[in-house]
Amino acid sequence: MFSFQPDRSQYPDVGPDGKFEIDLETGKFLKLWHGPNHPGITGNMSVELTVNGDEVVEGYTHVGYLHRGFEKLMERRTFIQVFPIVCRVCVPEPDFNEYCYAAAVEELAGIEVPEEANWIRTLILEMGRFNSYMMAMGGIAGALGNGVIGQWMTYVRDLMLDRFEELTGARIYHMFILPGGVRAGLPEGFEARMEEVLQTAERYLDDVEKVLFTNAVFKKRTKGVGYIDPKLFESYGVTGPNARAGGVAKDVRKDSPYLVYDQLSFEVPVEQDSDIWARSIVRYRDLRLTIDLIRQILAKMPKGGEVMTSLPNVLHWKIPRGETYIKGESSRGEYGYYLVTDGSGYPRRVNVRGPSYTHAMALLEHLIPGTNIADVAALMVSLHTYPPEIER
Amino acid sequence: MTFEWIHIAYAALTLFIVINYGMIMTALVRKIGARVGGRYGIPIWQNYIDLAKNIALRSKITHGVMYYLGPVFRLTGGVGLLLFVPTIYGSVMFQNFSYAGDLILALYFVFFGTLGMALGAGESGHPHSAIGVSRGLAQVTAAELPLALGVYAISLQYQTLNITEIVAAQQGSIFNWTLFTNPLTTIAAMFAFVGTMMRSPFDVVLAPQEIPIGPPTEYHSAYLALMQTNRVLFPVAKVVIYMNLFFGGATNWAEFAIKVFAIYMVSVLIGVVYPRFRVEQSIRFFLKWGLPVGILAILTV
Amino acid sequence: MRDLIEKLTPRYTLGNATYQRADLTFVDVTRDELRALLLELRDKEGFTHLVLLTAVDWIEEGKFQLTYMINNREADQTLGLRLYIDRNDAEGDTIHDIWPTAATYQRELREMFGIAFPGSPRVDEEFILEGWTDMPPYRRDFDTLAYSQQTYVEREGRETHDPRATMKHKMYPEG
Amino acid sequence: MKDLDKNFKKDTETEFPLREEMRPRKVTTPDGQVIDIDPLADYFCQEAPKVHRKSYSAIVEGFYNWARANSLWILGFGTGCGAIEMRPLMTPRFDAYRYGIQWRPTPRQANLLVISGYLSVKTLKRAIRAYEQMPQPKFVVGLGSCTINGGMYWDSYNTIKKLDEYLPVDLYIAGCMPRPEALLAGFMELKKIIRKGEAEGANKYAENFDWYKANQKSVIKDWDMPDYSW
Repeated sequence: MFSFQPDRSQYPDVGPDGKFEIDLETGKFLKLWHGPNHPGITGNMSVELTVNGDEVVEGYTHVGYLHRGFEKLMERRTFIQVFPIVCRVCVPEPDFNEYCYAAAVEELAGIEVPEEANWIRTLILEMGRFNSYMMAMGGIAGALGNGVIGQWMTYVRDLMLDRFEELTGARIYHMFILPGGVRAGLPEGFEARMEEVLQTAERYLDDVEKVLFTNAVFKKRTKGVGYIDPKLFESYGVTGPNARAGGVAKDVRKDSPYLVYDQLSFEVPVEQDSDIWARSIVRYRDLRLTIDLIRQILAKMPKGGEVMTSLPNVLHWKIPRGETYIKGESSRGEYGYYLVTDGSGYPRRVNVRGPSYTHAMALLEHLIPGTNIADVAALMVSLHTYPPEIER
Repeated sequence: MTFEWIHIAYAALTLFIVINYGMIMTALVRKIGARVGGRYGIPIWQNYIDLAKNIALRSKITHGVMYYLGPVFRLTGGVGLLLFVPTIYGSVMFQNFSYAGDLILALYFVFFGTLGMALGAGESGHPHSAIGVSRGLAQVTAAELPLALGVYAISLQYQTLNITEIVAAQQGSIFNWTLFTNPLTTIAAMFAFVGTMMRSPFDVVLAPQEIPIGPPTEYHSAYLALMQTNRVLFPVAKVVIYMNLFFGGATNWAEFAIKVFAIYMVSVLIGVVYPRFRVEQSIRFFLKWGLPVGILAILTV
Repeated sequence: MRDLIEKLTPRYTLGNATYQRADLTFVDVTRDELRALLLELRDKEGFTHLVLLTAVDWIEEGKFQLTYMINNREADQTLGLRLYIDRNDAEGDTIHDIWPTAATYQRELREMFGIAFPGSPRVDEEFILEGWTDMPPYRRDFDTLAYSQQTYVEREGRETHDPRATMKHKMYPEG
Repeated sequence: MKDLDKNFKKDTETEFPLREEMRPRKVTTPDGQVIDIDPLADYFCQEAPKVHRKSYSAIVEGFYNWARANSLWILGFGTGCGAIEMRPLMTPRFDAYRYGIQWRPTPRQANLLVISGYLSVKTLKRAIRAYEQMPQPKFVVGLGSCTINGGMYWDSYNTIKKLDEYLPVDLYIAGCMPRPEALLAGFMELKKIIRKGEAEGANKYAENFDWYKANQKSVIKDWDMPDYSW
């Protein structure tokens, strides 16, 4: 009898556990590497895919292309010498490293930070979050083939980098938050110029909403794709926007307020669908929230006071034995520093807990089987992973 | 039509004009795309420099005979398409080798380049090429269906398979264009047009974020130069067909330039703000929207 | 937090608790009880989120300290479980079936500290380093500068100043 | 900064075993034939690179060099943190497309390899392969202090300290990280070098092939690819 079903005898067999028995030499599978030299990969990492037709049956993340051995290098440096290299752990949002490291050192050494410095730190972190989300918005549109959003977003990010430059003197690596406070206060007229940038950003974001979030093709490509079961959030350590897209309002800023977040009023945006669409829209709304937070901070913060406490002689600075863990809500999820000191002038151990560590490894490997080759890039970008914080 | 040797010189001249026009136009289109993103864009003569650069590269590698022939076939498709279609209506010089049944041959040439490329890229042995080829063939087949139906409807409408006669029937007033006399056919064919221009949302074949960059992954130096030439020639040749069939043809080069640019911009304007479909989504799209419109066009003729 | 530790103390041998902050506590545990303790904390006490798993090399004492940091979001409490294992014959128990992400941490510890985790998936595969034949680099006795000098060619003309001597010279030129 | 451990000796004895998929083996093809496969010999081309002479005519070579200089296709391979400043180059503020600079996703179509920052050993291996796959003439730009002398990572065990030991570098752009303006200035400088006909890195690589390979192999312990992969 004639059947519309294709002849499946040439197709690979499914094993008893519902998975394929992958034997490349049968010729039924193809090994396909995404990365490290691949435009669809977020940074220098690679995903090793085994595909059967257009379907991906297995995927493994490979990292280590960016490994510099930071945690080892920090053990060789005195506490103040660590400070210039910490920010280089994560490129698109370096300030979290500075804050977490500085806060950990301050806690173990018992240093008090002036109130205004805390406000400026919060401002810097929100500005960094703004930049990081801008990259993510451009990335998710770019992964689905819409390059123009990336152009706009990078332009706005450039404007924000100008404000960073005005405040800190550097575009990417600011080295601004150091143990004891921040390097300087706000320059004259900073608020007005910042407001200009924020307004431009809002204008562009309105356009993005029109072009991206009402677009039928975008909806079709993202809705229902890359679904993460909210039950898996705890076991896979999902935090940040990825969890908020699945209805769990996990946000360190709210759950365990640090710096001055308890003095700011905000609601964490939450979506329910837990697919690529929900993760994109959560980022978009979070970006709006960040703009609002920057305004609040600039309006509420004290100005003109002390921003730096005097440190002990940093050449002979010894911190007694102890350990601590400092966390904060980065644009990708919970970012943390685990610092162990042993009474000498050097840290005994610094461990960086980047949110991508769980998102890009175990979670991505769990999500990839069963997706289409075309969706892998979008899936990865929607998880918003940065490889340097996985391997340091 | 009697054949004269001078036709070959005339055809070469057409080819020369169209290639140069294509070079400038595609650069202009890229500039427009850049302006949407807020950039200044490439210099208008960048395509020439890229071409010269690619020819100037010193080392070439090959993967076999078909790998050589792929770009050649592709270019043949473009040149053949152009040469068997009257470029300028009513001009002896730019009539090319148009003859009684040229519409069928044109349809064949539209597909010819893709097939040749598939063979060549397949031999390059890169998985991205192979995936790109299978995607490309599947999508082009689905996308060309409405065009085939549209062409059928047109030949029913004008009772001819000769493009020159079809153009002749559309002369006189703008309302004689197929666009107005038979809008359904035009819509059906425009589905095919947008679908085969390799721009978003139907550019999953090239998709740099997934299979960088599809079939031409392994092509470089002079092979790439050949393909670049085709990339500026083939779209223009294809647009010429659409222009002749649906938009009243062109009677002089100025009209040609404006019409080709306008029709080309249809796919560009759609492409610049749309993400791309997955391959099965785009096939479904053509079967769901393009095909019924095409069938309807035939029924209503 | 003190309540929780006191509640657990009769059933588990918990040593040496450090109350670092109101929301951060460290406590020593033993290897035999680790698994039961983690399961109880996860299922009954709401510590459902594995924040990190890492090691500290106490080379002077001949021990590795494994830190399992778990977090209870509702109560806003973070608990660090310290487990000391022997440095020479370093071996830990895998917890990848409790938290699948732990497999990644264990792969890293295997590679960077040389701590074995029998049974953990893909634990012996290369994770970050490629073609590494030396001792695991995060161990304290691995000297990264010496390794670097012996492996990589350096550009001539690089000057390294000892910060102490330089600062002393700058601030007190007379000595 | 901690002192150097004088007693530390690097392990130079242990050889890294050849990866399993690279070992010679017997394979049964889908149609039942049994064949021997030696991946290193069968999957790759073994030929060494050739020195490609310039054009005989100086005018033609001059024209070619002008075309090469004005059509720089960069391989989109972000090897390190410098990649983040490459992105603004493609976008409205800096727009390098104005100068004929474009990004290509595949090494076959690129002729400028930008090493954007430090190279870990694992990435160095990929960068070498990408470089060798590019068609001649090809150019390398080292970006950031870390490609020049190690920069911030001068004492790291996993990053190379001097890029021109491993790949022929035409130009360095200093800074940590260099700003987009610096990158643009660097590319302009590279254009001048190319137009003068001095950017012959690929030929230098072919001439000193053994030296480069020896350097590369002294760093990459698991050398499981052919000497010249293209």
